[in-house]
Amino acid sequence: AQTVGFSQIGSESGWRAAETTLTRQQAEERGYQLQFSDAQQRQENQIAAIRSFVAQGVDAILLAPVVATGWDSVLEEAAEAEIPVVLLDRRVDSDESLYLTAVGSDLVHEGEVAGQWLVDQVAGEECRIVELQGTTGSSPAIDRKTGFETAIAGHDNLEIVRSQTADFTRARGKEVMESFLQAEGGGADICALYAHNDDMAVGAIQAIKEAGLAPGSDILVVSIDAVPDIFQAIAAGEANATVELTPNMAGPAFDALEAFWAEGTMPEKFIQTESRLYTQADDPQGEYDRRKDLGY
Amino acid sequence: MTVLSRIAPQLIVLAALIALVSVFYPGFLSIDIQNGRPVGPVIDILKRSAPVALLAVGMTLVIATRGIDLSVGTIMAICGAAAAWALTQGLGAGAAIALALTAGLAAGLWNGVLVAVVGIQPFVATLILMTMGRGVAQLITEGRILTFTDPGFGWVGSGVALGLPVPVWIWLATAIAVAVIMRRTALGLLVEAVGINRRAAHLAGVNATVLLIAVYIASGFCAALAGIVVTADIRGADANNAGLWLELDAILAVVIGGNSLLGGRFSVAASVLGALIIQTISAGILLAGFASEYNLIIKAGLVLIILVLQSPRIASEWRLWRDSHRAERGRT
Amino acid sequence: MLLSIRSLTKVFPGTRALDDVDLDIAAGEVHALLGENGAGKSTLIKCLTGAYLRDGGTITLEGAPIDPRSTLQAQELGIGTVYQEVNLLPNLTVAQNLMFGREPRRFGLIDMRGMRSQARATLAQYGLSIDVDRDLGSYSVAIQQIVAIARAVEISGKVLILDEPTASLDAAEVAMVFDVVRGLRDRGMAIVFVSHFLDQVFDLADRVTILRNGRRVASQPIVGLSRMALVEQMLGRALEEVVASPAPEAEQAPAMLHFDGIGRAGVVAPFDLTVAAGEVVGLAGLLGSGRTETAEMLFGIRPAQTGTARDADGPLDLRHPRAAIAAGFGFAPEDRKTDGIVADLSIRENIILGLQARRGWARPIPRAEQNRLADDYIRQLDIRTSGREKPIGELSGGNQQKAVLARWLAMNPRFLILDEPTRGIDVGAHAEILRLIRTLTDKGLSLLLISSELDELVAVADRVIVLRDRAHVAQLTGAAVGADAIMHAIAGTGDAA
Amino acid sequence: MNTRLLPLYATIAIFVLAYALAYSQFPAMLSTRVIGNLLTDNAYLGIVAVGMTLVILSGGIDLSVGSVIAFSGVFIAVALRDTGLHPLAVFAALLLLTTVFGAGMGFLIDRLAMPAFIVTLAGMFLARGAAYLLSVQAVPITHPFYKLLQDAYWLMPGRGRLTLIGVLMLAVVALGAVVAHRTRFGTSVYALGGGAQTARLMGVPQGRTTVLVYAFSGLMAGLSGIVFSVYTGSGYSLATVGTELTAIAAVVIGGTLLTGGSGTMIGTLVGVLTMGLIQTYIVFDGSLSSWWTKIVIGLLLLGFILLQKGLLRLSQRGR
Ligand SMILES: Nc1ncnc2c1ncn2[C@@H]1O[C@H](COP(=O)(O)OP(=O)(O)OP(=O)(O)O)[C@@H](O)[C@H]1O
Ligand SMILES: Nc1ncnc2c1ncn2[C@@H]1O[C@H](COP(=O)(O)OP(=O)(O)OP(=O)(O)O)[C@@H](O)[C@H]1O
Ligand SMILES: [Mg+2]
Ligand SMILES: [Mg+2]
Repeated sequence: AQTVGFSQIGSESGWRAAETTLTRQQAEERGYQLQFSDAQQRQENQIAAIRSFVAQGVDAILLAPVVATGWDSVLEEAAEAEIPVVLLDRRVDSDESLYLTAVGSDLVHEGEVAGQWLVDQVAGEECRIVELQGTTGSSPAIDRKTGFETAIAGHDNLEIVRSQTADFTRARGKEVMESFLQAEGGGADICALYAHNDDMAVGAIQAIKEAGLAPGSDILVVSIDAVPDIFQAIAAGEANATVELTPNMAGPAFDALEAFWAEGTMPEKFIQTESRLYTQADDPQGEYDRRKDLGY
Repeated sequence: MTVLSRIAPQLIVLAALIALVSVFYPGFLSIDIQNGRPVGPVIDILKRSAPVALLAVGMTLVIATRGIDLSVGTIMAICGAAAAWALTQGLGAGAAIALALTAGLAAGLWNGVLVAVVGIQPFVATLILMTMGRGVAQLITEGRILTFTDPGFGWVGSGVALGLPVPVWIWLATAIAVAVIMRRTALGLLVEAVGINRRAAHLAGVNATVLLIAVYIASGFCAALAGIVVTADIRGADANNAGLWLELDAILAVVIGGNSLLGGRFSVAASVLGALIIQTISAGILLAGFASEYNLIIKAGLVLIILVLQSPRIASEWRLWRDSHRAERGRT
Repeated sequence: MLLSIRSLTKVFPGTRALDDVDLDIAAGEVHALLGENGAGKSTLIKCLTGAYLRDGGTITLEGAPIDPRSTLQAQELGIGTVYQEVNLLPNLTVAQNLMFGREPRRFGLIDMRGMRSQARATLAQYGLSIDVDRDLGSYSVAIQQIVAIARAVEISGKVLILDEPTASLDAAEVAMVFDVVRGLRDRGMAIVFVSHFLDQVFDLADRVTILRNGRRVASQPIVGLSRMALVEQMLGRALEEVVASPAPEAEQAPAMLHFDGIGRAGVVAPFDLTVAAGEVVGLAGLLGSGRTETAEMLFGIRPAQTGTARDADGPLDLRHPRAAIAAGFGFAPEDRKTDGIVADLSIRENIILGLQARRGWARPIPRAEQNRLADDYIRQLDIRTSGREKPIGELSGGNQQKAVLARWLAMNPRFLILDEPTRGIDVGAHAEILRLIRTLTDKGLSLLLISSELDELVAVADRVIVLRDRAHVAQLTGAAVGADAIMHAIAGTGDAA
Repeated sequence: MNTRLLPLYATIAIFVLAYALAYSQFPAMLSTRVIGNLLTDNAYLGIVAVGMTLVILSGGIDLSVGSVIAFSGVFIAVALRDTGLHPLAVFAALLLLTTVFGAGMGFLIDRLAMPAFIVTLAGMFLARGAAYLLSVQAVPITHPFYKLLQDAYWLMPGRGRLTLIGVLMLAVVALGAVVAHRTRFGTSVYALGGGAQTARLMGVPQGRTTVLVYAFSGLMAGLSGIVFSVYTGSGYSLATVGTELTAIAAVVIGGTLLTGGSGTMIGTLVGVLTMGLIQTYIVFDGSLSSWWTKIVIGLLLLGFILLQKGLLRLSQRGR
């Protein structure tokens, strides 16, 4: 059987746990032996892990990079040892020749989808938006912000009035949202919330409810990831839309690897997964049921 | 009277901060009544202080024994996970809380035994649980955010009782209970003796081992309460993020409360005020609407200023200056 | 004058520790600084050497005003000091402690071998041949003290200050230290010497200055001064000395405690001991002979591995201090700084600490009761303080010792172990404490008294046990208890039974 | 001599034992590749741990180092991107900056008698905050000189690489050992750790020593930042979160007492390698889930410390 090393960022969110679970499942189904390494959010651990994979002589390496920069020399080492590397869900700024392919979604595009939805939804009406950012400095936070801003640029009726980091977490999402509500006339002046991930949105929804407002109608809620809990909120009418980031990055990655092993086929350098928009019209309860056992 | 003079510096700092934040956000002190519950930035601060204030209460005791507990943030995560697990298993809110508290006590016992019996330095002993505990918490939640809907348990985090959010009552009650127990019994004295000179206290017949274990258990218990509050607040246990880096805020609160990291004399009230000060800074940053990149620098700057002003050296310089001033006035 | 001090003043909150003190020290003299506990001797020395910043006054050295603001500066001026508590670093080696700041260097780096040999050579002058590469902390207080003295001697070019340097040395070491000091005097150095041992003062000093309550009372040559006059000037009153009165040939009281074959491998060889109610058993021996170890074993600090302890009611559990305390034992340790005081707590809290620990945390001693106890002992032991709430760490050394003693007396034990209880205590208080011991033993308290001062042993002990090389080698009883007899037994020359 | 070095011997013995156990399970552990990796991957940690050792020996602690490493990376990357300076000039400026930063913290600790824990905690917030201000995004370093540094290695037999930064780390440890054990400054550091008040009475220049200790730690953190930027070829403000705790753990495993005054530099090196060994072992095993990874790391740490304590006790009883 083939041995595949997988260097995962960590287990900081439900989404990432699901990605790990699905990768394990995929490997098992295809009869690979998966060498799993959790880097606990640290690039240095990921680099060390890849080096160890090389020393062990694995047949391929999956890498979910914690940050885009700084992979050149370790990827070169892997290339020298002729081990194909596939990037999962985030991309790197190294030369394309250093990896086989990258599987992931376009983070900027996700933000655009969310922004576009809001533009369509308010249809020209005035809308003051508050934004919950991800961890300061992380690439999803930066890209999703950029994408969203691109989408609403040129629509003068839409304006981001407050934007703060809530570290991608539920608890901070709730706390920061509370202060937004406070600062914006008890929430009366806010028309929509854009959160860089669903977890922060779920926390914020609770804050909105506790402030005596109705999330989903008084304040529109749009976020990204499509984790099970947001579908429950959408089903309950408390959230309006989410953009999917599929945790099944390993499937396409393994497909590409198989083709490469078998015939040496070089896949495309970027295999983009779909960034699908889900709204209240898309059977949220059904989506929830389909996802709830995927390890989110 | 003596208590008041002990916590006077913290009260002054708090007042100054409130004034500062009010400059950036004029409505800071306003309180409205909505749906029969008071809302306003001050109420929010009182409520949001709960985790750090609770941790600071336990941390004060640990630091009084010349120890430190880095694992409290992790213990919060474990206890939150345990409670959420109990709720998803269909147990009631009471059972969930009991389970969480038990987990906190057990974690504290683990720390206490490592420190007091095995003799590992507190920083290292609790560092071990700090790394390990998050794994334990995630083992319980299997890496996902365990959500629940139990309204009774949720009330603990976001309910209102007698006009104030429930978490406020929880930290107030804990702080008062601990302070009273420490001062109305001989525990406070014995804890301080162990913190200042463990060997001398041991030779005088103080059961230092048991006391040390007890303070870590108390810290674990406080952390469990904090874990319950945050879990109930978001109605979900987030094993990876609950209480992350909160131990540092708790230690900061204890020090801003004027307690020495070298052990000995302590004041629970001052530590809790320290927690309020930290939360006021955080809330002030949010309300003032600075960009996220500035959060850390502003916090660091304010904390440094506060600590410099409170430094014993500055205090003695100030006293010297005042005395000489008085003497001069007396002469004229 | 080599060193002159004018109008030195130092104020602590609530205490005027030094009040307008003048002091002149000539080259080539040993100047004794005397006074009761808390008179201000140590404070004067610390102000002089920059450890404290003085509040007023001037200091001149060889005619030039000096203002040392740290001990380092004082050292650079040629003033070497041994402070009252042994102030060396237990975590450094003996050689490092001794040579600190003067290490021989090669190519800018410390020359380890040179440092070692220099250290050995220095210590040899004091008759000490120990492994200089071991941590200082692994040696006894006495050895640490000699190292401290040797260090101060080496770094002092002009002035050497010794604050109670001999408190835990025995006669032979003291003689050796004095030889070195006399040699320095003859080479024209000025030496300041603080001690509560008047014999040593008469032996060594040329002039004395007496402090009382932070003021200078007198400064005079020692020749022609009587012991009585000196004491009167110190105390401001006459002293009734406790005369050595060998206990009345004991009307053999029944034994209260039996220790059978009690011992610990590598620490103390097994021995038997019985103690009767009201009896004072003295423990004599050279440095490192195992006296402290014996005490620590009996009190369960390093519990015995062999043998049993029992009283009339059956066996006693002495596996740790709490158990020993429960059995009615008490132990006032030798090293008050690390084992005795809880520095930041008040005198009151230090005194009631043991009592409170025995009662348990849930039954606090009422505040009024605490105050009464503290005030009682402050009065009885004459602890000099501005109040019972003063942190004990701010007391003078001798007064700290008294407070630790008070802690144990307050617990009312039946068997009290005192390890060098009068170390650093002034003559007045010394007499008070010996008298107190008498009254207590009359009421049935048994004592195990460890002391390097043979006179003290002779004065109060009913029986003296002599240790050598961690084994009990002799026992003197009744009339046989005498300084000479003990000395012989210690040296192994006499034919004591 | 013997008794002082016991903790070091215990540390080495445990490391060798652990390596042997790992080797018996995964023979590849003894390849030059793994050994080379062990040095390279832990170079930045080893360097920062040298500074941390000195700080801990003096009885203090420096929580700011992780943030300072991150700041250094961002500083270098931004400077190289926005100015035409040569990397060596940037390095010099950076080292000066971090040294002064450390000295400033030391100054506060000494002059204001504030606990090191808190001052350096504020320093930790400050350094990371400053990194954010320079650049929130990760900045790649493309200067050709960096390529040179990264490719500077000696290929050992068995294709293992002995890299420049790995060798630099060993050199820094040697330098640290000389500073700690063979200079007056080093002795002063030990003296301070043994008891500040006593040290002062003995004539230790407390203020100067404290400032120098933290300045040295700042210098080492800056150097470690340079090494880290060579290692990753970029600067990122979120890098090396929590590295201060890893460094402290390494120092402690190396037999240095957190209370100060006792420990060795060589011990720290062994401690760093032990941490690296744990990481490598877990990757080689490859079967642990994210949460079991954390638990196992904690348990292994505990195991090491317990073994060390046990060995020390045994050997002390033996005498
Ligand atoms: N750090 C301090 N803070 C407050 N008071 C102090 C401090 N040090 C000394 N004192 C006070 O100053 C007075 C003089 O103390 P000092 O130590 O000089 O006495 P001493 O003559 O050396 O006594 P002893 O013979 O017991 O050593 C005492 O009343 C003591 O309580
Ligand atoms: N001359 C010496 N050479 C080597 N080690 C010594 C010497 N004297 C004492 N020690 C060590 O010091 C330790 C403590 O002995 P210590 O002097 O406290 O015994 P002691 O009989 O209680 O004497 P004292 O009460 O006078 O200090 C012992 O473990 C002993 O090994
Ligand atoms: Mg004195
Ligand atoms: Mg002794």
